[in-house]
Amino acid sequence: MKLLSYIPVLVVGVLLLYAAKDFPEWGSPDAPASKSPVSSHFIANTGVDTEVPNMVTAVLADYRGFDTMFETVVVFIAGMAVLAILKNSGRKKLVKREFEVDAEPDLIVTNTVRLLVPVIQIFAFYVLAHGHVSPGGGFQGGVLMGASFILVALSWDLETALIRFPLNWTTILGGLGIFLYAGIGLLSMFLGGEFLDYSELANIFPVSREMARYHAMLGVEIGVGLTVTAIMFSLYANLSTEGRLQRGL
Amino acid sequence: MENSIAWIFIFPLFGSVACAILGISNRKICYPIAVLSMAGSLWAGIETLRQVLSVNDHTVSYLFGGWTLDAYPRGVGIEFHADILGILITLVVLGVGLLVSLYSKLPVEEETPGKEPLFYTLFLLQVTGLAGICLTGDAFNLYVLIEVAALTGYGLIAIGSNRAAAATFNYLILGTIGASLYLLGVGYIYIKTGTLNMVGIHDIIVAEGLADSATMQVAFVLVGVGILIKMAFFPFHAWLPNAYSNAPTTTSCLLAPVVTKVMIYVMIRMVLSVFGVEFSFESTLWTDVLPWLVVVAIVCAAVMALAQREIKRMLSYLIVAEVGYMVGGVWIYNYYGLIGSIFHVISDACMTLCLFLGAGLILRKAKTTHFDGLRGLFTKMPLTMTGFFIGGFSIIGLPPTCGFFSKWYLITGGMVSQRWEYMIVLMFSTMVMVVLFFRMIERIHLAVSESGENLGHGHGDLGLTDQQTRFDEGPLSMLIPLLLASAVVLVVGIYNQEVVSLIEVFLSDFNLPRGEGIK
Amino acid sequence: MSTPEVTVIQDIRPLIAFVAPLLGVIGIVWAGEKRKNLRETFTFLVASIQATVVLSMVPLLLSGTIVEFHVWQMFTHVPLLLRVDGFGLLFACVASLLWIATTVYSIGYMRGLHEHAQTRFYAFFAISLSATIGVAFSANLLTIYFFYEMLSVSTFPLVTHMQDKEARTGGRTYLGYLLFTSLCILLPALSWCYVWLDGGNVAMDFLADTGKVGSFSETTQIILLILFTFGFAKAGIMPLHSWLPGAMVAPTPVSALLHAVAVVKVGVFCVVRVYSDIFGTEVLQQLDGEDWMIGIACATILISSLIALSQDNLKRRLAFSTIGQLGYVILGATLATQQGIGGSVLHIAMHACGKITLFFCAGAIFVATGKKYVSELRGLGRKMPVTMGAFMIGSLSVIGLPPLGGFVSKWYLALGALDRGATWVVFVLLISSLLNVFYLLPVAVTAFFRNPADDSEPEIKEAPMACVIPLSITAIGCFVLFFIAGPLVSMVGLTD
Amino acid sequence: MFEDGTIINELLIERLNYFIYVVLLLIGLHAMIAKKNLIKKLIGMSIFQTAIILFYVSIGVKEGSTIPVYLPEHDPHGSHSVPSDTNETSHFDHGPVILDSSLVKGYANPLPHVLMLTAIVVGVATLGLALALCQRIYQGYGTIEEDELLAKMESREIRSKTLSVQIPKDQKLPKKDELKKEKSRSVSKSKTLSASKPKPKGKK
Repeated sequence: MKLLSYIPVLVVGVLLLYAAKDFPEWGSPDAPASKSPVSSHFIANTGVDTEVPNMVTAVLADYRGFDTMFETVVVFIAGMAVLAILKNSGRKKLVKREFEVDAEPDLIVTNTVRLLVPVIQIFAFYVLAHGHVSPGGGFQGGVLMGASFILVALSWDLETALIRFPLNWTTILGGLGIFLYAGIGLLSMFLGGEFLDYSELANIFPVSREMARYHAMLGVEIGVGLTVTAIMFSLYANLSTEGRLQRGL
Repeated sequence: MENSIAWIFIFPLFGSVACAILGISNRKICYPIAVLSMAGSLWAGIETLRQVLSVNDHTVSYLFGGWTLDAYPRGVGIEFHADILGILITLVVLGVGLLVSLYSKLPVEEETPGKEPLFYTLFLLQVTGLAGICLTGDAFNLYVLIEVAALTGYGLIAIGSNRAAAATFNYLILGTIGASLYLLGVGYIYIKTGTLNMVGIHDIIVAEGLADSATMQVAFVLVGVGILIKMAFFPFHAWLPNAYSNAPTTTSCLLAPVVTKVMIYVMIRMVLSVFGVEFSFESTLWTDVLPWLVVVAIVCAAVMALAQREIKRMLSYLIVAEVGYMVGGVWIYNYYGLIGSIFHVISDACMTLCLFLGAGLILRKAKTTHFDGLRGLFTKMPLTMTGFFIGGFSIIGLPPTCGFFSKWYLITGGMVSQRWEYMIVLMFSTMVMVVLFFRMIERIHLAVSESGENLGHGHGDLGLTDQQTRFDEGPLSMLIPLLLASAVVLVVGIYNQEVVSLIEVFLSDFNLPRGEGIK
Repeated sequence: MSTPEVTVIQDIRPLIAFVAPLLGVIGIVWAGEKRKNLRETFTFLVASIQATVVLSMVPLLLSGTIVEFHVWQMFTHVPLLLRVDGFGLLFACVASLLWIATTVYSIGYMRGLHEHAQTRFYAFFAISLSATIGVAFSANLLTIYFFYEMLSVSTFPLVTHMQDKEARTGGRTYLGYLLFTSLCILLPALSWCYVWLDGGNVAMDFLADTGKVGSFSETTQIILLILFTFGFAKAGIMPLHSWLPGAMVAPTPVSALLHAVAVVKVGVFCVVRVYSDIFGTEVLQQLDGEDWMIGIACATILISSLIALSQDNLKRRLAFSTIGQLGYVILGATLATQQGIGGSVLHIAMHACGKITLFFCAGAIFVATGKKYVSELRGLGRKMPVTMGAFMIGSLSVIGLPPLGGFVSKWYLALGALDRGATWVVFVLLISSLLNVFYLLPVAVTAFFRNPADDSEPEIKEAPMACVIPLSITAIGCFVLFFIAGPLVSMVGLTD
Repeated sequence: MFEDGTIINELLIERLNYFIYVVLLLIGLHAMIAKKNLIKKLIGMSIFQTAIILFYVSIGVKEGSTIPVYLPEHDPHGSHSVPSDTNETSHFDHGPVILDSSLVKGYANPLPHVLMLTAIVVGVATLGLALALCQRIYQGYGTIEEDELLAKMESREIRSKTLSVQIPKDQKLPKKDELKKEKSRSVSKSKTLSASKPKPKGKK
C-alpha cells in the first residue's frame, strides 16, 4: 500500500518535469505571461483607469473584483461551515482536559497584551486603508485585526474575548462585510453600469469616474476586512474549544 | 433585462447573507428567504436564456466592473460568458435548487435542529457557486467558484452525523487535490498564453498553434484529471458514496443531482470551448484511452451498485455509473455522443433529484432507507412511490422519460463512432439498473424476502399490520417538490426535441464528426 | 399494407382510443376497493368507449381513408404518430372487443375467488390495454417501441399479482426476458436504423419508408432482421419463449390477456410490422438468410406443440400452444408474400378469439372447482356443459377446422407458403395442426366422455354467470369470425 | 527529456524554482495520499497548495523589475514622492498617464500575485474547515488515525445493524422539551462560568 502510493506521486512528478522543459525562460520579460496585453494593460493603465498606485490592489479589488468578492465569500463560508460542523456536536459536558490550567491569567502577559492590542488594531487599520499605495489591503488588515482578538483570547481566555467580540457578532460582521462588498457592486449596477462597475458611483458622489473607482475600492476593502476579522476570530474560537466555546486553550 | 445574468447570483448571495444575519434572531425566516431567492434566481436564469436566444451568435458576454471588450483588452476584467449550454445547465442547477429549497423545510428543522440559518446560508452559497461555474468565462474565477461550491458542500454534508463528518474528510482531501490540480493546470495555461479568459485562451491556442506544446498537453492532463476527480469518475469516486449517503436528506438532494453534472459540464466546456475540438480530440491520447476507462468505470460502478442494500448508497453508485456514461459520451467524439452527453447531464440531474427526493420521503416515513424497510410502502404512500419510480424508470431508460432519450443519443453516438465496447457497457449497466429498480419494486410489491421465504400468508398479505400499510403520505411541502420533479422528468422527455434543438444550435459551432454515409 | 389510393385525414380518434383507458385509471383508483361496483362500471365504461371509438373507424378505413394523429415530435425526424391502417385497426378491434369480454369475465373471476388488490388489478389492466391500442395504431418504429415498453412495465404488477415466491420467479423471468431484449437487442437495431437508414433522415414510417432497408448491405440486413425478430421477445419465438409459461402464475384473466390478446399479440404484431412495412416483401424475398427465419418459425411451431403435449397443467399447456400459434404468425411474416402476411394478421385475430375462450374456460373451471390439471377434469363436461362446450369450440378453432375462424387464417398461410414456393411449409402446417388436435381435443374429450374418478366430490356447478357469459360470447365469436372473414380480408388488403 | 545533460543543468540551475516547486508538490501529494494521520494529511495539503503558490509566483517574476507599485515618478497622485516645498496640488500636476511600453518592463506582473492572494485565502478557508472536521471526527470516534477510524466506523455499523436501528444515533431527532432542557442547561452553565469572570456585562 505504501509503495502503491508512490506511483501516482511519481507519475505526477514526471509529468510536471516533462512540461517544465517547454516553459519560457525564467524571469524573461518576453515570456507570454509577462508580455501579454492583459499584464501590460495592468501595468500601463492602472493609473489612468483607477488612479491607484498599487497595481495589485487595483487588480484585486477592481479589475478582478468579482474574484475577490467570491474570495471573501469563501472566507465567510469557512466560518459558517466550521460553525455548522462544530455547533451542538458531541459531548455537551464540560470535560476538563489534562493540559487545561485553571490558573489566573498571568499578570505580565495580560498587561503586555493590554498595551499591544491597540497598537495592533491601529496597525490593522493602517494596513487596510493604505492598501492603495503600499502592500496591504483588506485581507491583511482583517487578519491583523482578527489576530488582536485572538491575542486577547490567548492571554486571558476565550470567555473574556467573547465578551468583547460575541460569537453572534462574528456572523453578523462577516455577513455585513459581504453585504458591503456586493452592495457596492449592486449600487453601481443600479446606477447604470455592470455589476461592480464602481465608476458609475461618480453619478452620486462628487468625484471623477476614476476617483470613484479609487474610493469604492476602499469601501470594498473595508468589507473584506470586516469579514476576515470576524471569521478569523470565529475560526479560532470554534477550533480552540471544539465548538463548545468554553474557556478555550 | 440587461443585467439578468448578474441577478442569477445576486439573489442567492444576498439571500445567504440575509439568512446568516436575520437567522440569528429568527430561525423561521430562513426558509422563506431561501425559497424566494431561489425563485428570483430562476427567474433571472430564464430571463438570461431568453436574452441568449435573442442574440445572433447565441452568446452573452457580461463584463464585471465595466471592463468592456470595446475599450479594454479581453481578459482584463472577469467575464461571464453565457452560451446556450451554460445557461441550460444553470437553469438545471437553479431549478434543482428551487425544488430542494421548497422541500427542505421539515428535514432541515428535524435533522439539524438549531442550525437552520447556517444550513440555508451554505445552501444558497452552494447554488451561487454552481450557477457561477456554469456561466463564468474566466479560468481562474472558475477555480474560485469551484472552491465556493466545494467548501459549502463540505459544510452541508458534515452538518449531519459524525459518520458524515468522517466521509467529508475524504471528500475534502480528494476535492482539494482535484481543485489544486485544476489550479496548477490553469497556471500551465497561463504560463504559455498569458491570459486567463477562456475565449482568449482558445484564440491564442489556435493563433499560435500551441497544440503540440508539451506544457499545454500537461496542462490539459492536469485540468482534465482535476475535473475528473471532482466529478467522481471511477478510480477517483471513493469520496462520493460515503459522502452522499451519510449526508442529511436535503444536502444529498441538492448535491447529488447537480455537483457531478456541473463538473461534467465544465469538462465539456474545457474540451470544446477552451482547448478546442482539434486540440482535445486529435492531438491528445485521451480519445484512445478514456473510452476504455469509461468501460471499466461503468462496469465497476454498476457492479458495486448491485451489491448495495441501502437506497441512498445504491443511488450514489448509480451516479458514479452515470458519470461514466456522460464522460464516455464526450470522448467517443462525435456529434450524437455529445448531444447525448449534454442531454444526459440535464436528464440525469432531473431523475437523480427525483430519486433522492423520494429517498428522503421514504427515510422520513419508513425510518430507514434499507431495502428491507420497503415492504408495503406503495399502499402507504402511493404518490411518493410513483414519483420515485418515474425517476427509476428514467434511469433505466424507459420511454417517455427523459432518461430514454438521452440514453438513445448516447447509444447512437456509440454506434456512429463504432465504439461497440461502449455500447455493450451501456447495455450492461442498463440491465443492472433494471435489476436494481425491479428488485426494489419487488420488495415493495411482493411478500417474499430476499431468500425466498413467504412473509405473508398468501393472497396479498404482505405480513404487515394495517397500521404499517395504512395510507400515510409525507407532508405536502416534501411531496409537491417530488411530484414536480417527476413531472419535469416526463416533460423533459416529452419535449426533448426543444432541448435537443437548443443543444444542436450550440454544437453547430463546432466541427464534430457525424459519421454519415456508413452502411 | 399500403393500398394505392388512400386519403389521409387528421383525426383525434386514435388518441381518444389510447387515452380513454388512462383516464379510466383515475376513476378506477378513485372509486377504490370500497366502491366495487362503481370501479367496475368505470372499467366497463372505458372499455366500451374504446371499442366504440375503434369500431367507428372501420367504415372510414373500408372506404379507403386512413386516420392519422400527430401527437408530438420525438426526434428530429421521428414524430410520435398514430395512424389507423388495416393491420392496426383489425388488431385494435380484436383487443378492444375482447377487453370488454375480459372485463366482464374478470368481475366474475376476481369476485368469485375473493382476490386481493382488485383496484390495482383493474388499473393496470386498463393501462395495458391503452398501451396495446397504442401499438396497434403506431405509425413508425419508435412509436411502436414506446408503447411496447409501456406494455412491458404495466403488465408486471399483473403478472406478480399473487405476491408470493412463485409470482416473484415468474415476474423476474417475465421482465428479465422482455426488458433485456427490448433494451439490449431492439434498441441498438432501432438506433442503427435511425442513424443510417437512408442517410439518417428517415422517420422509419411504416407507410413511407417501406423497403428503404434495401440500401443496406446484405449482412447488415440480415443482422437487422435477426435483431428485430428476437428483439420483440413478446412474440415468444424460440429460444426466447420461456417467459411465457413462467408468467402463468398470474390470475387467469391476466393470462388470457397476456396469451391471447395484449402481450404476445403485440409481440407478433410488431414483428409482422417490421417484416411487411420496414423491410417490405420485395427486400425480404431477395434476402438469402431469410429462409433461416422460416426455419426458426417452423421449429418453434413444432417444438412448442410437442412440449404442449407433455404438459398436465392446463394453463401451461395452453401457454405452449400459444407459443406454437405465435409461430404461425411469425411464419406468415417470414414467408414475405402478400398472402402470408395477410394470413398472419388474420391469425392474430382468429387465434385471439379462440385462445381467449380456452383461457376463460380454464379460469372458469378453476373458479368453480379449483382444478388446474388436465387429468383432474374427467367427467366435468356433464357438470359444466357450457364451459366445456365453449372449450371444445375454442379448441376446434385453434386447430383450424371450418366453419371456425382459425381455418381462414391457416388457409391464407398455406396459400402464402405456396406462393413463395415453399411447399414443405404446408406440411409443417399440417403436422402441427395434427399435434394441435392431440393436445387440445383430449381435454374436452376427457371432460365429456370419461367418468369422474370418484363421485364423492362435492356438487360442482357452473362458474358464476359473469364468467360463463363472456366465454360463451367469445366461443360464438369464433363462428362469427369465419363468416365475416370477407370484410376482414379486405381490411388487411388481401383482395387487391 | 534527459537525452542531453543540458536540460538537467537548466532545471537545477536556471529553473530551480520550477524544480523545487515540483519537489514540494510531490511531498505534499505523497503526504495526502499515504499518511494515515488526518492532521498529517492536512499538513501535506498545505505543502501541496504552497507549492502551487510558489509556481504561480515564479510565473510573475520578471528580471530587473520592481514590485508592482508605481514608482514616485509614475504615481498618479505622487503619494510616494518626497514632500517638496510646493503646495499639495502640485502632486496632481503630472496626473495619471499611460505608461510607455519600455517602462512596462520595469514592473513585475501583478496578476499572479493577485491570483495567489486568492489561492492563499482559499487554502486557509479549506484548512480551517478541515481542522473543524478533524475535531468533529475526534469527538465522534476518539481517534484521528485513518485505519482506527475505519475500524471503529465498521464496528459501529455492525452494531447498529444487529440492533436493527437503521438511523445513526446522532441523527435521532431530539424532542422539543429535550431541546428546551438543553438550552436552559447551557444558559445556566454560561451563567456559572461568566460569574467567575470579572466583566459579565454585555453577555447575553
